[in-house]
Amino acid sequence: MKVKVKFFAMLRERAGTGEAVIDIEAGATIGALWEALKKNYPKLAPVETRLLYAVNQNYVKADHALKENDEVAFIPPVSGG
Amino acid sequence: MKVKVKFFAMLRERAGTGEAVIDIEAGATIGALWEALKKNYPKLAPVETRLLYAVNQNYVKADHALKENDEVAFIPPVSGG
Amino acid sequence: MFRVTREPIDLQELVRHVTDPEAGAIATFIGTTRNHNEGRKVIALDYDAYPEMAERELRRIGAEAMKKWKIAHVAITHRVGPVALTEASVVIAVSAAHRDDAFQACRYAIEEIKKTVPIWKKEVFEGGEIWIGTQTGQPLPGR
Amino acid sequence: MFRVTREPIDLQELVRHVTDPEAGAIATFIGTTRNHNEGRKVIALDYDAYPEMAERELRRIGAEAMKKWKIAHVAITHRVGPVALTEASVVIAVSAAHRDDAFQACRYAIEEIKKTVPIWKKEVFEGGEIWIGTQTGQPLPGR
Repeated sequence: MKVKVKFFAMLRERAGTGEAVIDIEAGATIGALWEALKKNYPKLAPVETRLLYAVNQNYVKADHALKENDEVAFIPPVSGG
Repeated sequence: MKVKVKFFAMLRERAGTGEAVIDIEAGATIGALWEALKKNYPKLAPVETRLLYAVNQNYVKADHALKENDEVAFIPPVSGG
Repeated sequence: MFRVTREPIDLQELVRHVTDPEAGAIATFIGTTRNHNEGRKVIALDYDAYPEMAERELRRIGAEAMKKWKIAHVAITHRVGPVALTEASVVIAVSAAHRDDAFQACRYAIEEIKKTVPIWKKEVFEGGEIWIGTQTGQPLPGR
Repeated sequence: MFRVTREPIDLQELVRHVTDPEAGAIATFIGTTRNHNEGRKVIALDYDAYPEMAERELRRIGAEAMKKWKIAHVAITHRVGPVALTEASVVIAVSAAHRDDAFQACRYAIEEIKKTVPIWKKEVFEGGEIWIGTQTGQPLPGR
């Protein structure tokens, strides 16, 4: 299945893009997607900061199972304000 | 000696004026001036609210002795804001 | 900037006045005329003041806030005369390097204004008018 | 009104938005770009955001503030993109019948924004740039 991945801030710079469509096995968790992404985008691999996960603009846990066409985002520690 | 008296809010309405020059014996306290004013302005007599006293724009106590040309004000409970 | 004025208050002017590249936080408080008070339907407020002394007291409050918290600037303007519903009667702006100081000093300023600044609010309501504060016989802050 | 924008923030517009004849108190918070941070001389800030989710989170914060305090309206705007020194990156305005509620809800909103809203600040300083938050390895709020 295909999901849309969004990268922001440091991740955007390391991935070299703000958005990608990724093919992943049906039912994969968002945590598994991150592991897959680190192979597609090697510069993401050294990211040591803790990430939060969002699907369709809501925070979810790492074991959240993805669905076709989900909008997935990896959220580094926020620093707005 | 002469002092300048200022009336505000409810006192202004009761005195019928915002300002008056009052002749009072030298060295009179501001408390004594208030007693004298109640005779000059009978409508001030029934004022039961607590008043603060100010001389030359600083709060003072009732026993503060006045000097020639002082600017004296009687301050009803404030309600700005 | 500590001011008593008969004109509408320009919030943006106060904020500009306290803006400082050293200070990343600005807290403001705006007191506006409300359409009800203690069960009365308020039509307008009309403020009287002892303007010279009120400005002096506002300045004193600003100086005390500077002593109590690490703030950069304070600006306070109080309007007098008639103030229509929803218009601002008082605006306070405080800037600080850190937001905690800005919030606390702003809060302090409005509390102090209500205690010591010689300004009086007459409430014009349906069926009458009343000088707020003076009618209640409430004790004044000790001095 | 909960908005993420690339344009300068219009404080007066937010205040107008929360102004209400039922509410006599408006508290605002303005976060501005400061010229120093942790010993670094800051030249500018540059914010990245996940705009749709950030607006959703701002709305959630506003709704939670409405539950926690007796407030009339909340408006929050966060700017993204480059923000020059002394310009506002975030403005919050809260109106309430009573000032205590307005102050507390305003304070709550800025604390929450810094915790959960997907917006990231890049600090451009003399000699480099850094994404604030991500470099520190500090733990995130538990979810």
